[in-house]
Amino acid sequence: MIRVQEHDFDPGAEIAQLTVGNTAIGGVCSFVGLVRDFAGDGAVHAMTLEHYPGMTERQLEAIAAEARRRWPLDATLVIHRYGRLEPGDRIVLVACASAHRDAAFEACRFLMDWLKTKAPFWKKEESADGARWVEAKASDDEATRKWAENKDG
Amino acid sequence: MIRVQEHDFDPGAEIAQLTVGNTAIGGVCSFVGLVRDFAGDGAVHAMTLEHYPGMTERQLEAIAAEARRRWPLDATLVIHRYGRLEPGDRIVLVACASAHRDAAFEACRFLMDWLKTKAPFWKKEESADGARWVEAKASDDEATRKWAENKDG
Amino acid sequence: MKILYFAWLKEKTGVSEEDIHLPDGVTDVAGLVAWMKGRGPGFAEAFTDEAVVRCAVNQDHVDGAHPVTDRDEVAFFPPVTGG
Amino acid sequence: MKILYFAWLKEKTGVSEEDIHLPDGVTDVAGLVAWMKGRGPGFAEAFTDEAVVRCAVNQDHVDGAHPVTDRDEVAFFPPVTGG
Repeated sequence: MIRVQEHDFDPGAEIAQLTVGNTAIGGVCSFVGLVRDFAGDGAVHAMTLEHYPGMTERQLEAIAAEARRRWPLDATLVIHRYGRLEPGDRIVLVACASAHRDAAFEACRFLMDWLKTKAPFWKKEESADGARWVEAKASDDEATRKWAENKDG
Repeated sequence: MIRVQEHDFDPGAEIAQLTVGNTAIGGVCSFVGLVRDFAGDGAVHAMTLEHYPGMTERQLEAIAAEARRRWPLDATLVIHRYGRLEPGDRIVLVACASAHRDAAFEACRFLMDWLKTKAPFWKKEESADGARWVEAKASDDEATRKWAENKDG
Repeated sequence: MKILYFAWLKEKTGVSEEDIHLPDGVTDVAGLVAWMKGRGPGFAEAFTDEAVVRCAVNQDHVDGAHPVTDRDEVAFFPPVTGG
Repeated sequence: MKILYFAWLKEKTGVSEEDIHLPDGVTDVAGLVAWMKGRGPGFAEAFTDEAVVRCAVNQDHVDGAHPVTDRDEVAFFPPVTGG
């Protein structure tokens, strides 16, 4: 399931919901992304995430489907927030349920790497110097490229 | 933090508690292990986990400390249940918080691989044929060996 | 056609969403960008560095050679920075 | 010394925990295992296949050559199967 929303979410309730009624699931790997109080060289007071409604959901659906093709997953969940967020706030939850823990771990990491680089979100950070739009990072692009190279692996 | 307990736990509350007051944390990778309704070739109705009180906690503390040495982690949490558990029940929660998602993912997977093979738990499975003690699996030993080989990596 | 602008492209053009008629002579994304530059100082500044302006047509990423028609939804935005 | 048994070693010996005096002539884990085999049918069966019996002394995994004293906590158990 995919959700793009402004309000917060409850990771425990979401993870529990994911496995209800399916006792073939051996485990759920999840990642909760939080707003950090720093970025690169400076302190961050807040950030605002803007997105392209419609295109975001389509792309998240597509990448979740790709994860389900690559790994034997019983369920996938991606929740991504937009709007203004402060340090410590939750931004994103990815959870993958599988009979096998390797599949759950790898799929969750694949989805997080993709989200950090390819999802149509734009980030504006507020610091003591004011607000500025963040530029795309090369290191994140590399993480995504790694998965592209392993496409047949 | 390490806890070995008979009663259930609340993954969402535990994950949230792990990051309270630390806004340098970028994310928490967690894994919730569940009792599956099958093992190998047959259906499992329930299982009982026995452990060595005292030694279990010492070993879990040691492996969590090892994870903190290997990766830049802000917090680690391992909760492991013992006693009789049925399909769908939670067995284990591992959560690793870090400024960096790679560190959180790798440390969490390292701890889970270790727990599945090295933690002093013994598992008795109940099936239609009665109850039997599970034997150690070679594939899990391999997962742990992989980490030993990467000790300097 | 519907045009959407995101992030600093929205701020520089001062527009988040608009409906326009396909300008005369424009058949592809590159032509639309060239036309945008002539709409005023805000648009000229927003589209100055074409290397960093990304485009989606009907919610798919496209390059400058991609055709555009009067029924398309076209979006301009900087490279995504993720969540 | 305190002796603990886990899993099927507990079931076969019928004992989960006991306090015994270090038997005469026993100085290491291998000696203790040999002595265990002579305690009766349940113990003999539990310790038949020495290759699958693991031992911890004072909560550290040890092999047969590890010394044992009257003040030790010694545990016998099968290979762990994890959580």
